[in-house]
This record gives sequence, structure tokens and C-alpha cells, in this order.
Amino acid sequence: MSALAPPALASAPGEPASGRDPRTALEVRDLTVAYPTPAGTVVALQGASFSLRRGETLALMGESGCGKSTLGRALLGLLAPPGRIERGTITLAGRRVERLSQREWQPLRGREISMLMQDPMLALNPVLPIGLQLSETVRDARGRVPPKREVRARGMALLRSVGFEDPDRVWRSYPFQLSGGMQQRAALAISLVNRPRVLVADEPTTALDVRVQAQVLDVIRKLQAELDLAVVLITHDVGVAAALATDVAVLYAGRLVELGPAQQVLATPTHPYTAGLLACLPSPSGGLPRPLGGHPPSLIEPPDRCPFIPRCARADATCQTNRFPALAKQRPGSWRRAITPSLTRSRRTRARRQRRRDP
Amino acid sequence: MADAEVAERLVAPPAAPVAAAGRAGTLAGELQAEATHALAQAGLQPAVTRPRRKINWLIVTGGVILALVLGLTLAAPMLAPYHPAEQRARERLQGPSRAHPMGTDRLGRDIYSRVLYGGQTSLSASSIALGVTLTIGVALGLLAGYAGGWVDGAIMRLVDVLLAFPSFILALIVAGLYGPGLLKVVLAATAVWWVSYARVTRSLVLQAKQEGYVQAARAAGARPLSIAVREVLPQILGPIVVLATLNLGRLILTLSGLSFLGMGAQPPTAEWGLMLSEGKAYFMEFQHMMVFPGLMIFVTVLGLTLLGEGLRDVLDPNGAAGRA
Amino acid sequence: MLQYTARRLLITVPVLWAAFTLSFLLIRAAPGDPVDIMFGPQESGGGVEAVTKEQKDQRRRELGINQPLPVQYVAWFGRVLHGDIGTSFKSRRSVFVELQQRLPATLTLAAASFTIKVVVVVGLGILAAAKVGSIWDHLVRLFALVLIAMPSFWLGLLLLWLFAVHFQWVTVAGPATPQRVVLPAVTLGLVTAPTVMRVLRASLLAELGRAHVVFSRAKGLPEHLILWRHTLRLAMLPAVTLLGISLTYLMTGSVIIESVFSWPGVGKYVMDSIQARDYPVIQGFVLLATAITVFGNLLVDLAYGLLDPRIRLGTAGQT
Amino acid sequence: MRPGASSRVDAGIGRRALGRAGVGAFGLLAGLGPRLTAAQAEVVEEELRMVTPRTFDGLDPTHGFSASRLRQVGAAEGLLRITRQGGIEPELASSYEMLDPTMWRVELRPDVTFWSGRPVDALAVVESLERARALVPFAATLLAGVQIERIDDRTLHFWSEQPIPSLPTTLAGEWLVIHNAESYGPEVNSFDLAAADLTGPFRITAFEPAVRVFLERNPTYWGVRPRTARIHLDVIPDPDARTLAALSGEAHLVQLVNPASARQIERSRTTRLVPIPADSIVSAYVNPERPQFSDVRVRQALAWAVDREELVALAHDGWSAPVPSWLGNDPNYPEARRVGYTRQDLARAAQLLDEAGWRLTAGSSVRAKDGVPLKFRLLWMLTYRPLAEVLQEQWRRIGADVEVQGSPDVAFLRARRAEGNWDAFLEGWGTFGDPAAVLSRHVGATGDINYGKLVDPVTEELLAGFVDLTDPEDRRQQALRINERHAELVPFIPLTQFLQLNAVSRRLRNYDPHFLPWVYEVHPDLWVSA
Repeated sequence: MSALAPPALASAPGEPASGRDPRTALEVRDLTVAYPTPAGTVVALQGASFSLRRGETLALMGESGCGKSTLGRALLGLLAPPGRIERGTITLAGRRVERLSQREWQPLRGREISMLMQDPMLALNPVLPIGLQLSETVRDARGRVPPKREVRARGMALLRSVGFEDPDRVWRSYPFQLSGGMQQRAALAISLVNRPRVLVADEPTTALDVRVQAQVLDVIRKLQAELDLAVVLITHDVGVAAALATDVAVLYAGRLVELGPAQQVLATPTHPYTAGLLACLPSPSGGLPRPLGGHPPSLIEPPDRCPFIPRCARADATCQTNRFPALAKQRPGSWRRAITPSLTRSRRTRARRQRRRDP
Repeated sequence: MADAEVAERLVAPPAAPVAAAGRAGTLAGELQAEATHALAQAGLQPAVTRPRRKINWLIVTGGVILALVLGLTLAAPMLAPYHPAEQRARERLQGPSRAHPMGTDRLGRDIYSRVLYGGQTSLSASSIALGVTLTIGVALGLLAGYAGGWVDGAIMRLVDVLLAFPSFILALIVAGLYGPGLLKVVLAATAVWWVSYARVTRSLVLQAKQEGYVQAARAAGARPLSIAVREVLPQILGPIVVLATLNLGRLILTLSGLSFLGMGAQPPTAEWGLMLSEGKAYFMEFQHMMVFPGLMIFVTVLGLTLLGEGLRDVLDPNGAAGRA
Repeated sequence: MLQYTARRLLITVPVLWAAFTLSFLLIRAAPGDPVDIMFGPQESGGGVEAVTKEQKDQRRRELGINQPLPVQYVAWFGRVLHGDIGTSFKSRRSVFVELQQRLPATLTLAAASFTIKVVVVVGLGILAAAKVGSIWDHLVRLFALVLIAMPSFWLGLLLLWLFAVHFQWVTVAGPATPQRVVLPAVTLGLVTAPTVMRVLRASLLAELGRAHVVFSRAKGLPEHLILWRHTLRLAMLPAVTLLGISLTYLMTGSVIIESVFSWPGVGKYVMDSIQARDYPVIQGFVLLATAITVFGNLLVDLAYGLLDPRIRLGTAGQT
Repeated sequence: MRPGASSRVDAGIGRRALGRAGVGAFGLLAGLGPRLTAAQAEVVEEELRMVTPRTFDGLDPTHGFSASRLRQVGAAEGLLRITRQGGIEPELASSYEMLDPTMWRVELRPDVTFWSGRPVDALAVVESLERARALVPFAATLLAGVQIERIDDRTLHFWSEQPIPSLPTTLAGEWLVIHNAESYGPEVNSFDLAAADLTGPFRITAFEPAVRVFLERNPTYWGVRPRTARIHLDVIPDPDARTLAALSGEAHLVQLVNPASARQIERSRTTRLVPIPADSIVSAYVNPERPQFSDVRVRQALAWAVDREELVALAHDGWSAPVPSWLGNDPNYPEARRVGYTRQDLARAAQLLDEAGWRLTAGSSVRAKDGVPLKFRLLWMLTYRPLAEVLQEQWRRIGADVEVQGSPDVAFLRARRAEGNWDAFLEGWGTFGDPAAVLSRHVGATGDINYGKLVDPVTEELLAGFVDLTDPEDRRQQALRINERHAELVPFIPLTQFLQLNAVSRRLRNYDPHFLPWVYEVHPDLWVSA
């Protein structure tokens, strides 16, 4: 039932991955992304592997700077210079894309994979009306610009389906004339106008007012169902993850530290970092959130050991001496990397409460 | 000077809409934020984050060029084979030769010697103009920024008027009305050029006023003037030095331009702009008369520009000198 | 937008007044009497002409320069307020007509050099920004650096020598014909281009780094559309400011270029008028120059409105 | 008997011997060659384009230099004119003769009309001359005591209490242009084209002061029909720009190009260089009111210190000749070439300065007297900057500290002079004309070109002596005496011949330079072949 295929079962290099499962929209294997800088090479993502099928949502979680956005951008071939994919593969709709040039990427974007960004105010061009930004995106199946009337019809329909009652007005509006929630819905419409298989949503609600967050999430959910989308949801908000995700992947210092069905991971985190992340949330029982102490480690020449050791309350000699292990299968469909798997009961309980409160 | 004029205007603040547009979005993509964040998290101190500083080639190149020009100029009495005003009727209008490396002009004067001595004139006149400009501009800028109120208003209105006034034309009018001469031209240039420094200084002072150390000094009861001089001035020195370096180049262009028009240096003073205007009459026949003085102006200003831009990277990373 | 423009227009009134007053004081404090300069034995071979003191005084009365300065100032200012910028002492014709006569040549040069400038600025600025870090970028930046350090009169002479004397491709003297305008316009356009070019490159790079560019790529927009439709418009704003400001310079400050290429424009005329102490002409020109500056700024404002709907639709004032 | 004419017959030839050998040949060829050989069948270019450095002051011949400017382009005439040989011939007059030493009779041509159609009759001439007398002070001086009487429509009498032997020279002078006084009105009216009413082969059709003038063939001209239909005159003060205008072929006749570009023009295939040994010398005027120059010995020393040959070579690029004394450039006075400062004599200059108390002290290269250094400012205008620079260097050699300042614009010098703020300046003046009139202008107590206001009783006495002299040779001798006195007193230091270089298109036919090029340039025979 899980969309997550174990890396051990992943196709060999060169072999079309989707040959096995036509529903697989995206498959990532051993993806390593680095930024060469004057101070040394920053390994922002190290050996990440997962796969995703249509209609499913994978939530990428972690603190900022842990590699979530890097992963998200890598999926679209939009790594900011000097970032580059050092190792690994990305298979998008059966096609290996990790080595594509920008020119080769361009027709895939928007039609195979699209993106929703954190701040719609910034993601939308401030000086162009929504209608133009929407219509200029529209391409037919062969990548050609369809007739104007068709473009407009498609755009209007989409605007309506992202919840605008007056799409005509929105069409003519400039971004600054819309509220944040409206902007994000408009951006969503733009992202999805060419019916992509995969949507990378990078913190889609973080910049929004709490009241409209749910609205935007609803629209995403609705369109996901309509379009049979696979969604990669980047978030540090457990609530959002819980609301949308079918699976959760937790990133720390550029490594996947936990991966599994959302319910399981959020309810019973096995890695201390996941637990710590969940503990950061304010709880309705009145317990103050307990921030994680310290900062993520340097990503320059990361050590072989568990990167969380310096901040881990339960790190021991084993952690210090052993290599950070490959993802270990804890339960069906779930792989975790912690060497010390057990968590205290209290934390687990809190995590469960959290889930209940925020379905 | 076209370029000087425009550059002069460049340091004027962009109209309000630019600021609005400029601030509307964060510049760095999130990804870059992530990368820099990662760097910052790397446990490296900011100072160390700039690792072994790369050699600033702008400063090095500019510095070397300037040192060469300055060296040649200062050593003119030793290097120049002739007195710059010495006329030799038999050797007039000769092309470059062993006796006259850059040839001679219509009065049989050695262009090489004149170019060397001409540097003294050009450089010292522009330096004086810069010094006076700088003093007036920074003083008025400090005053305006620090005193505020009507003092600020009055100074800034004056600045507005002078900015609406083509500075080169003003210099022309002054030199034209009061008779040609290097000193008058320097005065004329000074009358207009202080404006940019006043603006930069004022905006930096206003910025500095908000900052902790000034607030603290004020709370400690320091007198405004002493705060201005001891606390604020050192903080704004970097951008001012950058601006001054770049402006020195533009001043050289302006002053030599006025000399070219016959408004500046008078004979027998050797001055690059004046030499060019003498060469102008013969440029169809004897290009050497205009090539060398022009080359010297070009190289000097190039050196100053390189140096100024190198210094900007180091002393004024926020670009206050260009923004103010 | 309207309000903003109106405010800018309102500010220009005191600026114009101040420019007038400043030039009045500056001119009148200078030694030299226009009538004395006008009459008096002249250069070699000149006719005979010794004008009596009475005749000179008569002329001074006619010109209104025999009265005390404050009186002159008030009278003059009053006339200016009525739209009369005066009559040239020398030619006894309206300054307006006199300037009008020279303006076409100046305008031709200004328009031609402005066009060249814009082509250079936009072409090379975009090339450098679009191919940032490439050899093209480096070449463009080097080119800009060279032009910044280049004295305009030297460049003018070099071009003149190369194209007029060496290759004999263009003529350089005579009336202000389109063919003759090429060299001065290229010179003027080139020496004023680099600052704007660099600003455009920098702002274009800044625009290309914006989130909406990433989003545009993510939605599959071709690069050329991103560049031309999405980034150039806003990136042009600072460059437009500079271009607007340089308009003033191109129209009033090209004295040196006019001198190098003996272009019969306003600059040369004003220089002559300064020498002759033709007060009304100098002052009329100062007013003209100031007005052009103001006009240039206004154009910039209007261009902003065109380029940025936030300004046009009135959300600019807040930031 | 025509004193003016007789005395100037050989002037042209004499003058040409003065300058460089090539000068005269050029002039003669220019004048004669094409006229004889040019086929009449050649196509005439409609428009003659001319470039002049000087401001075209206006259209009223009583204002500024308008009279000579108007005459120069063929838009105005006098009763008489000066020939190329320095003689005098009738212009609007048909003949003139001396009835007795105090009275002359002038007959007018029939059928001459102004542009407006008004006939140029005796009444119009009287009105015109009286208007000039009223408005032009120097005309008043020239016509002092002369009564102008209309006998009939075509006959005029000029008479005076005293002998007026130089009347023809006066009437031929550039300042007495015959114009329609009625049209111009009682005041100077320079800029109103509608008021302008003159005679001549061309008439003005458009006029932009200090910029350009358009002229067209005058259909009512009394002489031969001009071959050129139109003249376009541009005023370009910058000498280098004028050179470019000539080389580019834009202009057919460019006046006063820079000697610096002479070589370039000589090599050109389309343009030739025409040197005109004009009747003028460039002098350094010094201000005797300044303490440096109050002592005659200082002025003499400065005059001795000048190496005029070097001045010619360096500052004029060879296109000139040294002038040792004030009349030394005037072919009427060949004796004057041997008077005055015929060579450089530094020892004598030094000795004179020592005697005057300006001594060199140890450690200084500048002479001083009572602690005051020998320092002054030399002003230049037009193309005289190199001249100033060479003088600066030459005077430096005898211990004078000379500052040089100037502008190509004549207004600069006028301003300084009007302020009285000058030590020394360079200017050129001609000596042609009636000696009594010319000399009193320059050295007389009230002379308007006596800039330094140096009043010398000996000179005054000599000037007064002209009144009794009617014989031309006597007047010539008297002028030479004044010249000698001038050389002793040195109110100004004669330097070099003012040699005007014109650049002329090779297609310009019948260009025949006059030794008064600022008065006579355009004539009806001048034309450009297409």
C-alpha cells in the first residue's frame, strides 16, 4: 500500500524505473547535491532515495537548511548555481532527468513537474497581470501555444477550480491587488495549468495568514484528486504534513533520517531528531514547546557518523564510533536510520496527541 | 565630461519609485539562502567564512597603474629630458624619435617632458579640487544629517538646485565670466561637486544615528559635535573614500575637459587637456600630439576607477557610495 | 501617480527660481560690461568705431542695465514670470528665438546619441547579464571600464581621425546633416553609456535572482520570455532614471563634443554669449537647462508608471 | 590729380615681395590664371558657400563692423573703392576730381538704385553720409569740417575751409557705405532685414546674427550680372572647424584658416591655400599706466628681446614676415622696413632693463625693481595663442615673468580692455589709408586705438603738421617721421605681418584676393564651377 519503494528494489541505472509500476510518477535514488564554495564543498543533500506514485503526497520535513528546498529544486532541475547533482538519479515519468540541460528541462517543467513556492507575493511577477502569467504558461500536449480563446478558457476554468468566484477580475488583476491566499491559489492555478504529474509544493502555506492556510491546503487536496497528482510537500509544519501527506520523509543535515507512512512516522518517530522536531510544536495540553537545542552541523565535508550526535540527548559511544547506517527497515514501508531506535513513551504520546488535534 | 556628468547624477538618490521597486522582493532565491545558511551554520565565524581573502585584482591593477603614473609625474624633474616650456624652433613638429620619445609640438617643445610635467598639473589641480570638495561636502553633509530641522532643509534645497543645474555648464559660466585659469576652474568644479559628498554623508549619518553606538554616546551625554566627529565620521569613512577615489578620476576628466576648451590651464603650463587642444589643430597631420596626452588621461582615470571599484568591494560592501 | 507627479512639478518652481537667482547673482558679480564689450575697436582690420560715452549710456538705458541690481532683478524676474525670457544684447532678438534656432542641431545630436546610447546600453547590458560570468560578460565589463576612463574629447578626436581623415567615411564639417551627426553622436553615446550599462547589468542580475524568475522557470516558461517579459521591465527602472537624467546632459552639456566636431549647437552659442556678457542669453539658457532637467525627471516618472503598474495604480508611496 | 591713387600704384607688387616667395605667386595665379583659361561653357554652381570667422554684426553699415562685412560679401558699396593695387577707383560714383585743394566734385552713376528701388541720387548720398557722420564717431572725425553739397541729382561737391587732399581715400574707406538713410531711420538699426536697403551685386535675403547670412544675386545691380546666383555665408569662429569645413568641401571659400593646418590644405586635391599678405601687422600693445611699462626703456627692451624670425617660424608656421617698425609692413613706406627693431638684441635689452632699474638678483631668473618682480599678463585672442606663447618664452629669456591668458573669442579681450584690466595684449591693425587719419587714430592723444593713452608732445606736433602738407610725398615723409618717433617711444611693439590664410576650393573661379580681404572678397565675377 505504501508508495515508497525500498531502495534495494529500485531499478538498476539505465533501466526505466517506471517499467515496473506505471503509477510511479517520481523516483529518486541516492541523490547527492553539493555546492562548491570557496570555503569547501557544501553537501546539501546526501544519498536521498524515495519514490512517489500518482495521487500520493510525500512530506519532506526538517529544519531550515537541512536540504528540503535543495531536494525540491533538484527535482525540477533548478538548482541555483553553483549547486550540482553529484550522484544519484531522478526518474520523472519514466525518464531519467538528473543530467538534463536547461534547454532539455524546459519542456518538462510545468507539464511533467511543477512547483508551488513559499511566498506567492514573490513567486508571481509583480508587474504582470495574473491572466498573462497564467496564459503565457499554457502549452498543448506538443508544447505549442494553443489559440488564444482556448488558453483563456483553460485559464478561467482553472481559476474557477482553485476557488475564485470572479475569475474574470482575477485574470485582469496584478498580484499586489490580491490577498496572500488568493495569490497562492492563483499561483497554484498557474503551476497546474498544463496538468503536470508531479507538484513540488515548497512550504506553500508558511507565508500565509493562518486563516487562509486551510483554504489553500483544501484546494491543493482537491486538485490533487482531480489531476491525480503526486505532490512533494516541503514543510516544517507537522500539522500541514499530517493534513496532506501520505508519507513523510525527515531530512537532517542533508540526509534522510526517517522515511515512512505519515501516520507511523508522526505517531511513533524512531529517530531522535524526528522526535525532537515533533516536540518543537506547541501542544494544546499547555506544555511549552521544547526547542531543539543547538544548530544543524556544518555540511562541509560531513562526517560519516550520525549528524545529529552533537545535539542528541541520547547519543552514546555506539553513535560516535559507528558509521551512520543506511536506512533500516523498521516496519513495513518504513526505514529509519537511528542507531538508538526506542523513544521514551512520553514523547510518543505527545506526538500522537498532536496528530489527533490536527487531522 | 559626459561620463563625469552622468556619474555625478548617478550618486543622486533614485526617485522614490525605484526604492519601492527595489525593496519589493527579496533578491536571493531560497536555495541560495539555503546554501548560505548552510555555510553560516558551518560553524565558521563570519570573518573566517571569507576564507583566505582572494587578492583583489582591481585594487592591485589600479594601484600599480596609479603608482606608475604618480611615479612618472613626481619624478618628472629627473625623467624629463627637457624643460616643459623650452621651445626649440628647429625641432618643431617632429614625430617620436630617440631624442623626443613622444615627438615635439608646434613650438618645438618635447611632448614627453610636457606629458610628465602635465601630470603634476592635472593631478595636483584635481587633488586640490577633490580636497576642497570633500571638506565642504562632508562638513555640510554631517551638519545636515546631524542637525536636521531647518538646517538640513536649507542645505538639501541648495543641493536640489545644484543638481538641477548642469554642473559642467556652471563651471563653464564661472570660468567664462571670471576669466580662464586653472584656479577658477577648480573653484567652479568645487562649487558643484561637493553636492554628492553632502548627500552621501548625510544619508550615512542618518543611518548611523539610528545605530546603537551613537545612541549610546548620546545617552552618555556626549556633545553632538564630538559624536559627529568621533563616532559617526569613522563609520562613514569607507564609502567616502570610495566615492573620492572614483570622483578623482571624474575630476581629472572634467578639469582636462575645461582646459581642452581653453578655460582651464593657461600656457606655458603643461596640462594634458590643454596639450590635447594644442594637438587638435594638427591632429590630421601629427597624431602624436594628441595621442600621448590623451593616453595619459585615460590611463590615470582607468587606474583610479579600478582602484575605486576595488576599494568599494572592501570598504563599502553595501554600496552606500553609489546609493546615497 | 498623479499626485506624485504634481508634487514633483510643484518642487520645480522653487528650483527654477533658485537657478534663476543663482545665475543672476553669478553673472552680475562678474567683471565686464556688455556694452563696453559690444562697442570698441576690434580685431585686425576691423572698421573704425569709437562710440561716445553718451551713446554707450544710451545703450545701457535701452538694455536696462543702468539701474541698481535689485531693481534689475525684480524687473527681470517679472518679465520671466510673464513668459518673456528677454532679448539678446548682441543680436537684439528674442533669446527664445535665438535658442530655438540652435536647438534643432542640439536636438538632432541629442536624439542620435541617445539612440546609440540606448542600443549600446540595452544590447550590451543584457548580453552581459544574460551570459553572466562568460567571456561576453567580461568583455562587456572591460568595454565599460575603458569607456568610463575615456576622455570624451580624446575619443572624439580619435574617431575623427580614424573615420574622417584616415578612412574618409564621413564628413565632419558644414551644416548639421544626418551624415555628419554620426561621429559626434557615437562619441557622446559611447562615453555616457557605461554607467547606465553597468547599472542595467546589475539590476538585471538582481531581477534574474528573484523568486518569480524561479517560478517562471518552474512553470516551464522559455528563457527568452523570462528575460524580455519578466525581468527587463523592472530591471530597466534604475537605468531609465539614469537615461532620463542623461537627457539633460545630452541636450545642454555637450559643449566639448560640439567643440571637437564643430557642431553648431546650443553649447557653443552659450560659450560665445558668456564671453560677450550677453546676460539674457546666459540666463535664458540656465532656465532652459534647468527646465530640461526637470522635464527629464518627469519623463523618468512617467516611464516608471509605464514600466511598473504598482506605481501607476498607486501603491508606491507606501514603501 | 589723385593722391591716393598715385601713391599706391605699385603697392600690390611691392607687398608681394614682402612675404614668402610663394605667397605672391599664389595670389597672382589665383587672380589671373582661371580668368584667362576658364571656359565660358563650364557649368556654374548655383550657390557659393563661404565661411568666415568673424561675427556678422548686422545690416546697418553704421553699426559695429557691419560696413566692411557688408562690403565683403558684395552687399554694399561706397562712392569710391580701393583697387587691388592700392589705388582708388570709382564705385557708385562715375568720376571724381579735385576742383581745388579745398574742393572735390563727385559725379554719380546713372540708374543705380537701392534694393528698394529708390535711386541712388545726390540726395540719397548726402543723407547717407550725414547719417554716418551722426552715428559713427570716426566718420565724424574723417569728415570733420567737410561740407557735402548737392549740386544736382548726379553731382556732389565736397569742400572745406582747409585743404582736403585725402578726401578720395576717405570716401573709399570701408566705413562710408552708401545706404538708404530714410529706410534705416535716425538710429542704428542693425537687425531688421526689412529696414536694410543697400546696393551691390548681391542682396541679403536672410540673416541670423552671428550664425549665417543668405544672399541672392541683385537683379538691379548696375554692373555686370553676377555669375553666382546665391551666397551662403556661415560664421564659424573655431579655426580648426573652419579647416575641416574647407577640407570636407562643404565650403568653397574659407577665410582665415589656422596656419597649423596649412600643410594639410596644401596637400588637398579639392582645396588650395591662398595666403593674403594683408595690410596689417600684429603688435603687442602694452599699458604704459602699469608701473612695469611706464619707463620707455622697458618697452624698448621688450621690443629688442623679440626674435621676430622665430616668431614667424613657430607661431605662424612660416606664413608671415617680421615687422621691425610700425609702418614696416606698408609697401608705401619701404624705408620703414629698415627702422626700429630689425633684429633681436638681447644684450641691448638686458642693458636697457638694467638701466631702468630692473635687475636680476642672485638665485632668481626674474628681474625685479625695488623688490617688485617684472611680471605681467599677456592677453591673446583669435589665433594668436602660439604667438603669445613664443613671446612668453622669449621675454622669459630676458628675465620677464609673463603670464599668458586668452580666448579665441574677441569678446574676451574686449572685456578686459573695457575693464581697464590689462597689462599687454596682442592685436592686429592695418596702416592703409590717409596717414594723418590713420596715425592720429593710433598714436594721437585722442586716438581710439591709442589703448595706452600715451600722449607724446613730439608726436602731437608732427600730427598737427599734416594740416599744412598737401603734397603726398611730404605727407609720406611726415608719416615716416612719426614712425621713427614711434620706434623710439614704443607705445606698442610691432611684431609680425598679419598674413591671412584662406582655404579656397579648386572649383572657385576668379578668386582674386584683395589686400584688404575684410572689405573686398566677393565680386560679380566670382563663381564656382559645378
